[in-house]
Amino acid sequence: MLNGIPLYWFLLVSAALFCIGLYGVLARKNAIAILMGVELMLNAVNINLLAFWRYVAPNAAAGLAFAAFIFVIAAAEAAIGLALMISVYRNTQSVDPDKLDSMKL
Amino acid sequence: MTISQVLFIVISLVVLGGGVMVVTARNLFHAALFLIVSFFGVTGLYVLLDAGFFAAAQFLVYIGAISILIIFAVMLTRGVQLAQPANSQWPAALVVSVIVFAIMALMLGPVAVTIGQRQFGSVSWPNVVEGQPAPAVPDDHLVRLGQSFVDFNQYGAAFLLTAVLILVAMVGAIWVARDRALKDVMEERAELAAEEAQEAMLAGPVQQPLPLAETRSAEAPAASVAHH
Amino acid sequence: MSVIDTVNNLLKIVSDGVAGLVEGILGPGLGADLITMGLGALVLCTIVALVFMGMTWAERKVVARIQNRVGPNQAGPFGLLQPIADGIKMFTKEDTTPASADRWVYNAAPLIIATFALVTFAVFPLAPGVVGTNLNIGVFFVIAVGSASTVAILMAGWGSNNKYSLLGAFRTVAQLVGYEVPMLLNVIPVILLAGSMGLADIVQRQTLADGNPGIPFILYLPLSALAFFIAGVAETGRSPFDLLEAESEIVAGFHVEYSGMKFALFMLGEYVNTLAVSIVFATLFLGGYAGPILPPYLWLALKTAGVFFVFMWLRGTLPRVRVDQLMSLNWKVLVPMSIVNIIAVMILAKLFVTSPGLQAANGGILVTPETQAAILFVANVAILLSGLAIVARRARVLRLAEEAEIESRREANRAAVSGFAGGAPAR
Amino acid sequence: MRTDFAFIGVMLVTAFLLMGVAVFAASLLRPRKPSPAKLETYECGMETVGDAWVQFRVQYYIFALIFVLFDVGGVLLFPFAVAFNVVPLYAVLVVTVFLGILMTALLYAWRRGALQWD
Repeated sequence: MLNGIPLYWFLLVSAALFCIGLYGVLARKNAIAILMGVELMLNAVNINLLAFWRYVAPNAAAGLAFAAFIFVIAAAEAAIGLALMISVYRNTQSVDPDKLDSMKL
Repeated sequence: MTISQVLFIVISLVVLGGGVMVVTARNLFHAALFLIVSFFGVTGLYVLLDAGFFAAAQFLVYIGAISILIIFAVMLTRGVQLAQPANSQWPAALVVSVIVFAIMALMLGPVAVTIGQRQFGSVSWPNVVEGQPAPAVPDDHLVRLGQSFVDFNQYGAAFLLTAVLILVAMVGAIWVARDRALKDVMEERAELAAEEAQEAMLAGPVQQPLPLAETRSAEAPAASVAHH
Repeated sequence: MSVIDTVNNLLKIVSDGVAGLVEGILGPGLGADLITMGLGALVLCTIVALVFMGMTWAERKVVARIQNRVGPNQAGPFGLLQPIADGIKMFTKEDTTPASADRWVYNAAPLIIATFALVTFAVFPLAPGVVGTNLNIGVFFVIAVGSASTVAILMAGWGSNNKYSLLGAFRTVAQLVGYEVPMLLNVIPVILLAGSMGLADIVQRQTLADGNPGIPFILYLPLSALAFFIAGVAETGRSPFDLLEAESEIVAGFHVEYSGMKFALFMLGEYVNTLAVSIVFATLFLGGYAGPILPPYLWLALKTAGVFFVFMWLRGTLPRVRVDQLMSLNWKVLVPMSIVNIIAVMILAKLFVTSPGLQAANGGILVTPETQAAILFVANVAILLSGLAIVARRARVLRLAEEAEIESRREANRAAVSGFAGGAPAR
Repeated sequence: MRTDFAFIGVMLVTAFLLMGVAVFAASLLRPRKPSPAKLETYECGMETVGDAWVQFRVQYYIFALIFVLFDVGGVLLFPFAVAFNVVPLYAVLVVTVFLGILMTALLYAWRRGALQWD
């Protein structure tokens, strides 16, 4: 009983959130802001998974299990990505991905 | 309009508005706060989807943990106030994002559109009947989730791999973020090598000549540091 | 219905009566539900705010007694009106916002911390059937909402635009987030035994009933209870873990720049969080409202007051820990011990089952609940003692190594001095 | 499920409004005499130099990342804990292995000195 919310509402919101995240990843000048965009995209994915779990297969654990694994993946991604950025910052004093074009220090 | 629909629209506006502010804010700390607003909205969406456990987990993991990590990283890199929020290709990025959204909206939306021979939109998902309520959520869905985590016919292997992922992330992140910068390490190594070479020269007139590779490794980083 | 029943179910009768009254006036429907819920929320918030005032008085009085002082004694009998005087002062004190503050962030932080501290009270069962909402994920919800305070603290630190605030906020958050891990890990044994995350179910499991001896979980899991309590003290940032307010080191932590009502909201948040941790501890490990003779809500109040008394006791007696000790205690003692404890509880609870149904399903040895409690108690105490023994040995080894190092340095110094005396070049 | 959360939404709004009203009422009652000295950033009477940013230590980040990873690990244990009574005995082994890997991660951080605050 979702009281009149059709499935595609959730799908559209999740698609919009995904595209906002995509814009952030493509357009931002700061690597940490790019990682924020990635987090938005992962959230959009999770909304999708849970929406499909709720509407299509509430009796199966698949949607829930994948959503739970996405939490872990998001955490691992954030931890390593941000650690990389901090390391890059300490070596080059900048987190502008445009300037990170040399393989050597 | 039912109350659920009103709530959905309000929450969606919070989620999307927060998201837009995240990708446009000039101040990175504010961007991180808007990210939290967006996460909080997603919590509301999970509640509307009857996934209470995931709403609380979203709160705990994203708002209580990942956003803290992001704010710490913002503070550590000193890039809080950006001179310009976007890079030079932002119009192209905007166009790409809008096109991707248009395609997704076309495919997922309720309106059937025929382009050429193919029909897009108005997809019929299994178990989803227009105008009918969604099937009920079983009360023991969390128990089923827990069972699936330890059942190797379901997600037992994935569950254990998750732990391995956590281990790998821990090792990698600590290795990358460790206290000394790579530059300092290489500088130190170069100094040590140079000292050794000097000692070797002083120690005796005829010893083995240093291999070429080692001399180079002793010189090159020092040179690049000087260049910086 | 007898008088005793009426007294025992007082809260239930009052809340049902109010709900019925509202429905009678407005007729059943969404409006009546919303107004009933709003009234309930208002009453809950008011009660918590009143308890907060009482707590400040009790804490000052008790800590004063522990330290051989009198405590507040001017405003009213026994200083009972002191919280009201404090309130008036907070309301009428000038509230300065530093000119360089990030205004929105600065003003939102105290509101957020106080709001989310109050929200946790929606899920605490106060008496049978009297609960804001009986969530099936109760204890997980409480821990999750409790983590919102870290964000508010970072906002306060950043919004004040003050070096001390920001540094204090960073320290506080590094401490708070660390202690969330043992908190999470130590409710898991309770959930394993109760089979549910709902707080009402957990209380039910500790209530005396047919086939249920009503043993509180602290007797099953003393180690979990101890670790949870230590983590709770650290989570609420109270002495001896009050590094965030170490006024001798970082002026006053993240809320240096706050004054007047906004400062009062931070205080409210801190005390309400303490109250919440006390109630959670009383519910998870002491049996919540379960108890003989007295009415249930009185039992919960007594148990919560007892836990809060231990909080005050610690504050009155223990010195503040060092920041490195704080981190070591968490990551090197509490977390490993909790993980070992979870494994032990899982294995023992699977091997020694209390219901024939479970035995038929999964095997294991059928024992009475008392025996199961005794087995788990012994295992918990064994883990605790062996953990403490390891810690003590490690500490001794470290101390000996340090002493040896000092001794050898002294030796080297002596050698160097005598070397100079002899005229030989020292290297 | 969703109706269970309705009260939490109401509680959130009520608590927020109540706190907002308290701050607003105080703003009506209290005196307001700003002066340049009052609006300065508090720094024990020193003139503030620069902004609030100081060089933070990487140690803060490392503690936060260890916390994040353990946090998500702990969250995954909750569904299992709820299902504990209905899972077979070997499930305990699976979760023991899971916790063992988490413990290895902790030991790695320990050996690398990442848990040392100095």
